[in-house]
Amino acid sequence: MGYDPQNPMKDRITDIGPPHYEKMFPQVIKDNYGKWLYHEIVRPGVLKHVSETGGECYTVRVGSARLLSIEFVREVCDIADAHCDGVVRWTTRNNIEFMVDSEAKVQPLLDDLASRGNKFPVGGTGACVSNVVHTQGWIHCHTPATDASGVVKAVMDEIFDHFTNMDLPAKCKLALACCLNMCGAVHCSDIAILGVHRKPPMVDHDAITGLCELPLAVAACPLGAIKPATVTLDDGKEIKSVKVNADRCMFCGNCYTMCPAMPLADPEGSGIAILVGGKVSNTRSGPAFSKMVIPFLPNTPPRWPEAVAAVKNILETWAANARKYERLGEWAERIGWEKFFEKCDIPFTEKSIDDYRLAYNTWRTTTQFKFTSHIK
Amino acid sequence: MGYDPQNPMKDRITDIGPPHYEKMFPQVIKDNYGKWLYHEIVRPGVLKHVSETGGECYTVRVGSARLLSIEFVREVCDIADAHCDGVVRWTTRNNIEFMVDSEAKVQPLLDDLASRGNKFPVGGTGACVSNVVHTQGWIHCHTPATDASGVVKAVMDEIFDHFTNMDLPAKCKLALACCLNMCGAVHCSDIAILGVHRKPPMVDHDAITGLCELPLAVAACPLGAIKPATVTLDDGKEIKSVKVNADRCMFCGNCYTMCPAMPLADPEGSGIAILVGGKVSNTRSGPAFSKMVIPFLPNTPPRWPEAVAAVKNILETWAANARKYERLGEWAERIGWEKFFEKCDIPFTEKSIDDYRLAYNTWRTTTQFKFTSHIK
Amino acid sequence: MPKHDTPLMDELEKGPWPSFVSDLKRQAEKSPQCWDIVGQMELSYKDRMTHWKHGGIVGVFGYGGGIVGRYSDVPDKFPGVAHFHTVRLNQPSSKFYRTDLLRKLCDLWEKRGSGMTNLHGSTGDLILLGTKTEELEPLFYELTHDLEWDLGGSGSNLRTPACCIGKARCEWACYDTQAACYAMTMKYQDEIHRPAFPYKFKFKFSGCANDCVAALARSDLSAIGTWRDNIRIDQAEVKNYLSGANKANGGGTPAKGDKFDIQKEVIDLCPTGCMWMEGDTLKIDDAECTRCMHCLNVMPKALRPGLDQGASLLMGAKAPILDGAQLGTLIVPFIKMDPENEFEELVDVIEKCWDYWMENGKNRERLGETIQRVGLPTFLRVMEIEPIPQHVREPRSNPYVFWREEEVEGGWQRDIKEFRKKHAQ
Amino acid sequence: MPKHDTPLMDELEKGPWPSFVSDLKRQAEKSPQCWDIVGQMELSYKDRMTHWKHGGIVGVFGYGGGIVGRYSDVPDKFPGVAHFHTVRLNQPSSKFYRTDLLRKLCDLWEKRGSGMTNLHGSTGDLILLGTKTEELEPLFYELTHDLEWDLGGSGSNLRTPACCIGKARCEWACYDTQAACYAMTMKYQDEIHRPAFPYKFKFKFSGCANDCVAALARSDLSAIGTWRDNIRIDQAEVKNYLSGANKANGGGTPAKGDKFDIQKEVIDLCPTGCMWMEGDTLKIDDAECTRCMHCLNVMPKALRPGLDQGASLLMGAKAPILDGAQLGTLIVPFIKMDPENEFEELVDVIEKCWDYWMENGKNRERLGETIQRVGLPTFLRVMEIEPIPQHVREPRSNPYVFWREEEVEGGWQRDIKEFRKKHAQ
Ligand code: SRM
Ligand code: SRM
Ligand code: SRM
Ligand code: SRM
Ligand code: SF4
Ligand code: SF4
Ligand code: SF4
Ligand code: SF4
Ligand code: SF4
Ligand code: SF4
Ligand code: SF4
Ligand code: SF4
Repeated sequence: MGYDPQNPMKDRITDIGPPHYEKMFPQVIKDNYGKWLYHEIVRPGVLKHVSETGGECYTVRVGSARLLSIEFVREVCDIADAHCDGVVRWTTRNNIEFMVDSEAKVQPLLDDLASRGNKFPVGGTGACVSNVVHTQGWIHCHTPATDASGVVKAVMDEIFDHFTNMDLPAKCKLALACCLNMCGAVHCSDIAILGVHRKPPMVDHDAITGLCELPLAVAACPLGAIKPATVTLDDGKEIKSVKVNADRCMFCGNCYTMCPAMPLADPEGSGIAILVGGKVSNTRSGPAFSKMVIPFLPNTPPRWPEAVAAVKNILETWAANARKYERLGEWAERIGWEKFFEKCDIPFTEKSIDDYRLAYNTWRTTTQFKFTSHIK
Repeated sequence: MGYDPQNPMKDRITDIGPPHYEKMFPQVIKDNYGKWLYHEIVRPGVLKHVSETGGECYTVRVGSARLLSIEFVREVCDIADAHCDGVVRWTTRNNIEFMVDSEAKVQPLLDDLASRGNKFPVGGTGACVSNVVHTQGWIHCHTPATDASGVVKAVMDEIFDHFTNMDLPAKCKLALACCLNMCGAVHCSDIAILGVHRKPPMVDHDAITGLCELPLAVAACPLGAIKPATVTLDDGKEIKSVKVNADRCMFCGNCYTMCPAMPLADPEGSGIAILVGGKVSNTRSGPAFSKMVIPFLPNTPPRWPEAVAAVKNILETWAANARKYERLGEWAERIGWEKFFEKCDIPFTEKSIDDYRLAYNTWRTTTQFKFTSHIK
Repeated sequence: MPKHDTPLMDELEKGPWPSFVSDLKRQAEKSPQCWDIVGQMELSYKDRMTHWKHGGIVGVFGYGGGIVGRYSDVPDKFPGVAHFHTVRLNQPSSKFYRTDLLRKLCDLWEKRGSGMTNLHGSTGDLILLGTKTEELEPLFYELTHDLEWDLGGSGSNLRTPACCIGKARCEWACYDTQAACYAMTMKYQDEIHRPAFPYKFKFKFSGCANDCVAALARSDLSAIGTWRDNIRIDQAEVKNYLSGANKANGGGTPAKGDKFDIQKEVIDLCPTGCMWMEGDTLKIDDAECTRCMHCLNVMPKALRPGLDQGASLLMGAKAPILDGAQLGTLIVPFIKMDPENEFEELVDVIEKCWDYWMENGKNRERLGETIQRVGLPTFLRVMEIEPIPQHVREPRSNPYVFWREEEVEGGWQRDIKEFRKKHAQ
Repeated sequence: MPKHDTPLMDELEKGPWPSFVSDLKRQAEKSPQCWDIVGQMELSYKDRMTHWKHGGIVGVFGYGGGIVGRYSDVPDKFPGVAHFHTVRLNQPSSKFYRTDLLRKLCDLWEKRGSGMTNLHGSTGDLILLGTKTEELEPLFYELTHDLEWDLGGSGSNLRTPACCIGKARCEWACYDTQAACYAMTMKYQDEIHRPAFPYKFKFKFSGCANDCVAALARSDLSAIGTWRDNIRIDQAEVKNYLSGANKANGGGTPAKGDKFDIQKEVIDLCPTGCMWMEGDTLKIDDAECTRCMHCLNVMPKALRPGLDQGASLLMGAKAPILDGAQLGTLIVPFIKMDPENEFEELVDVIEKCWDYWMENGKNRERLGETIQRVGLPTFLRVMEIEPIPQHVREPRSNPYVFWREEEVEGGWQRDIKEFRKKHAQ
């Protein structure tokens, strides 16, 4: 019984997968599986689903920091036990959903949640800002150009009211990724916060021999900026290493992913870019990539005021100007990106002009444009 | 006086440019230059321009074969002398315009033109098929994959009524280019006829030494399909030449442009592709490239029935289905290209799927599509 | 481990949004290594840099995925996080949990790890954040034996599939996303746990075109529910919207104007313009509808998906490293998704695709990059899928067609000497 | 030269469209070499192949352009076209001709060439089609001396600029296209006649966004007229459209429905949605207008371009060889086009661009390809043009930004040993 370090393969169980989802369902979900007729959002954070059986499911959605302790999870379990017959779920954007099977159970649940300080903010439904899909940052990853949890906390504190009130033209999906690997849906978000490097990798010649296969490091660079090189170490030893042609580097970090002896991160060099106007759903205009509108903001922990202000500004400007159901990118497309920059009062820089592989498709090849303050 | 072959540089005049345009103007144009107020199309082929001076200019536009003899040009001059105070002009699409300064002069001019057989078809204004912008073909060029003048004649004979009647939803601009060099605006036309090769170049080893610089021939190929090679001629002599990796060839013909010893053209291999939906004007939707909807039709002189039928079919289907002012590409975009293929009853082939440099941008990255007969 | 002085971290305890710092501190009372998490984060906040080293390869015997190795680059200062590996667990489809199971998991992680988690990772795994190498095997043993739960994917593996809530609580699911997600997770346990691919591969399942699991943006294969017959219209409920008895968008977009205007809010926003009113009857020309979901979203009580349901399969979505981001490309416009036959049609597509990609994909080349490299026509050919216009947004505009020799009358072999007889040099 | 038997050619004498074959035969009565043109064409129609050889380099002394060499590959059969070179002439701007000049040209070409022409070539030159090498110098002499007319461009030269009819007979011209075309043609005679570029270069001038010389599709530099104030509205004429007194589109699109519907035909088709009716008054929010010309085209009597006129400059359009076709990219959104100052602003842009391209363009690289290779940001920098959002349709979506060292605080030089002090390996 129990794990035996002397005999690790004894009784080994593998490939059993996750617990079966059906075993996890509350009764109201089991009874009405596939039978739902329609839903309503009775107030921000509270959904009502009605089934053809007459069954009803009320869902209370609460924001979560995603970086959760087991103490916190136990508290969630306590709540679910008290109100939801011992079931809780997480959404695809890291919110927590408590479900009850009658309207009468909603208010007690809300009261309980409200009684627990700021831990369970009810919201995140309908035309609000979503919780931020985000990544590890300085809490767990080796390649970040910025933190994740801290930036998200700073941003959400500032725009909190748009999480708890459905006062926007449409849903606004926020995401953060701490490096260009973009773990998350940053590349297709209404507003995305992206960690970016701006200094080419250093080469740790002393360590490279043991750490990397040089041909892989060389091949890692999509722009051929890395070449094999022979270098002389402090102790006079000649070794094979690599050198970086800094002028060709676009700071993608792929070399570091392949070779730990080539770190990029830097307190001044690394920071945040803001991308906007992406979308995943196929509604109306179809899925779209986020576009880079602010190429760089500094890392200013603990509260990242520049990034926070940038997100808030864009969010509020969109909210004040867009039409009903118009996602941020749909708005920008309708008014034209020159108007977007003007209305948001964001300085335009050459960095927003694509010069990568499919760049030509983004250049303006028509005389159709609007006169804005950009044209002197 | 006169050219002296013994002394070619004597009295040489160079760099004097064209005759000054102002010297070419008729009086009504001179008087109203920059003062025009509005125009009307009083009937197909007849424009009326009204100036703020009260001046009026009536223009009669006639189709032309573009390949013109001086006998024909002299006949044009006769007409211009008789009716237009000795001035005539050509349009940017190779039509001829006769201008008169009063309504009274229009009918006599029209009568004169009509009396000259089929040489002066009046039309080409407003919502009609344009004259075909075209190229040299077998009359003068060395790289064509099809003829120009003959195909144009065959097509225009068939859709002639749409040149003389404004019975289309909008303008329909036709173009033909006899090879991928695309001399003309084939790449941005409502309907384009394009000569295409489908066999890789032969290498004329016997001739290549004198005719080409081998490194240029090798460099000519955008896909690296041409490599230096040493070959043995019939007489046993070893020479440096090139060889072609046929599987990588996309038949662009650039190698032949750079090296006359690498001909591509072939009676079966070469033929015609049809591209549609391009446009140059910035009206409404802005300029757009033509898209390849029929990748190949055979060369069948003298009347190219396949190509003629294809053009006519697309033209008529568009005419029957589009909205007022809707150019062909605007129509196809609105209904979706799957519907275009279905409505025109054109078989879709993989050849219409882009796999070149910016291909990804043309693939469908949404679930939005229409169910057509293509989906079984 | 002692508490560190963390003025920067402490700042993040303020404000209305839940504070991960407060949460970390709360856990630290029970799991003292958490003080070192806070401490090292504080140092990162001061240095404006991560203090984690490039991950080493750690794992459990027989598995090539599921654990992400992680070591501190300041282990002397923060020994509690010297090792700080992540454990990824296959989450139950659509992430419902009974509390008894969750509590067991908490107990396990209290014993074997830092006590910190992510519910959930961006891919969908339940993530246990931070443990030592020596804890991995015991943890795995207890996880499988006591919780009957398994690890997720990492490395060049199939990653844990994910799905939207679908039929469990949504009226729009056009197929059973949980069933599909679970079936594929179980069928491909081997691919999840043992690296056999050129690079990672991700499945995601959304029940309709709203795509609530963002599949189209971030999965090598996404299945998005759709239908091929007509939208079901309840004209009585349409009238209730017109009268204001029903709230537009289920009440989800109250901000801009409250009086419902069906022309502005629905008909004008339909991307295909295929809707119109005849009196107070709503008409849809379904042949023109692209099932974008907008009208159903705005009038959930009146409009429902058709009954002939299935899914569209799109392939190749991925983040931008290195060729730029890709959205999924539509490969199979419509496929039946039948739990009864164990998703046979889907499985066929998956395996054909894998066979090709495993043979032809380069090292660290995602499926989408392979498709871009060989070209969509070639990919369709190997997938034995007939090319149809639905595969493209628009036909090609460049004229650079790759003809194959067998397609060209007379083949490619020609005799230059014959040619020269007719064409003098 | 004898008449050949040409059954295939003869087919093309039928039908309503003017027949080039009949025309060739007519000319052949006077210029017997034309029988050989028809004869060789007949052979091409039989062989389904061209019978022209790759053009050799021929020309007139001191010029590196204007003549395109051409030789038959069946000269024995058709000696009349053994040599068959093309002569390109600079056309007068917008192609008005006095008949006396044209007749002189006909006489010259009767004497010195085949008697066949193209009025005009696709670039815009007047083309004399087919003559012998030995005729070139005399022809050039007589052309310059007797007709005061010069050759056009070919090869890696500036090509003969072209323009729309503009102010000569169009109400919409926002600058003087003829003047601009002529001025540039004269200013750059040297560039037209002597190859000094990496590859060909084309100018085209359109007076408004209708772009009647198709500049945007096929010129390395296009100037398209536009305005920066408000569309002039004559409300009385608007009412005449509403009443049917004025014909929509000047009567040019009668086919589909004759009753004018301003909402459908104008307001709904405005790409920016910036028009609306207030009663029978038409309103335009000009700040949102992108001057696409649609509404002016439909209501020419009521709407006119604003008065603060100039042009947009777009660069880099070209045919697909080899990277794929390009449309012009907007480089200078608005520039004054002033004949009084000899188009100074335009000339500045042209010469800055040439300086850069001549230095940096590769052999046979069109400007558009150079811009693609170095990137639009770099091109704008060398052009000393401030990057503005008007340069793009949309901002980049990939995150691959090239920062320059001077833009990054602290520069790029870092000491790995310092780094290691804080971050253990
Ligand atoms: C719970 C969740 C599914 C899950 O399996 O967890 C979910 C649930 C619902 N979604 Fe969603 N969506 C969920 C993530 C998404 C995502 C994915 C994402 O955010 O990463 C998307 C695509 C995002 C994008 O387009 O960028 C998404 C796009 C939509 C849309 C389309 C909105 C649009 O117009 O573009 C709708 C329709 C609507 O709200 O009108 C929708 C509608 C709905 C409905 C109304 C479906 C229903 O009838 O039950 C649910 C409540 C919506 C609400 O909260 O306003 N859901 N929904 C996800 C909640 C995430 C969260 O905690 O915030
Ligand atoms: C004569 C000519 C200019 C010249 O310098 O020679 C010319 C003359 C006029 N054009 Fe044009 N266009 C001329 C080539 C073009 C071209 C270039 C081409 O065809 O290669 C274009 C752009 C083609 C494209 O978009 O693909 C062109 C796009 C237009 C448009 C835009 C139509 C649209 O909705 O897209 C208009 C506006 C209209 O007709 O409503 C226009 C309007 C006009 C007007 C009404 C301008 C005016 O007020 O005088 C003239 C008579 C139009 C008619 O015939 O219907 N013209 N026009 C050219 C006649 C060519 C021919 O012989 O057929
Ligand atoms: C944990 C997680 C972020 C999070 O906080 O949620 C994550 C963390 C890492 N990702 Fe990721 N990725 C995570 C979801 C994603 C996603 C989102 C998704 O799956 O929906 C993406 C974008 C979608 C995609 O796959 O393209 C993503 C795209 C990447 C990439 C770029 C891959 C590409 O082809 O472009 C890399 C780089 C690599 O593979 O070397 C990467 C690599 C990494 C590594 C392993 C770092 C590395 O360079 O080796 C990170 C380990 C961090 C750590 O120490 O904990 N991660 N990664 C997510 C996995 C949790 C889970 O299993 O649920
Ligand atoms: C005569 C003309 C076609 C016509 O029948 O009208 C023509 C004829 C030739 N063109 Fe052209 N081009 C002609 C206008 C064009 C245009 C249209 C335009 O200028 O508006 C284009 C597309 C626009 C552009 O420049 O991109 C054009 C794009 C080409 C190309 C491809 C260039 C590219 O960068 O993609 C080539 C190939 C080359 O330069 O080697 C080419 C090459 C040629 C050559 C010289 C053949 C060759 O491979 O060397 C042809 C000589 C034919 C002959 O023997 O008469 N021709 N060529 C046009 C010039 C007449 C004139 O001066 O008015
Ligand atoms: S986005 Fe980059 S830094 Fe952040 S978790 Fe993913 S790989 Fe790590
Ligand atoms: S960061 Fe990217 S571009 Fe720069 S050297 Fe490394 S791999 Fe190359
Ligand atoms: S399109 Fe090709 S074949 Fe035709 S004239 Fe131009 S270069 Fe010659
Ligand atoms: S035709 Fe084009 S692709 Fe083929 S060998 Fe010649 S240059 Fe290369
Ligand atoms: S994707 Fe569709 S079926 Fe799935 S939860 Fe979202 S709205 Fe419902
Ligand atoms: S689903 Fe979309 S396309 Fe279909 S009718 Fe509704 S709004 Fe129109
Ligand atoms: S481009 Fe504009 S100004 Fe020039 S002729 Fe055409 S409509 Fe008139
Ligand atoms: S010119 Fe075009 S954009 Fe401007 S008001 Fe008229 S139709 Fe609208």
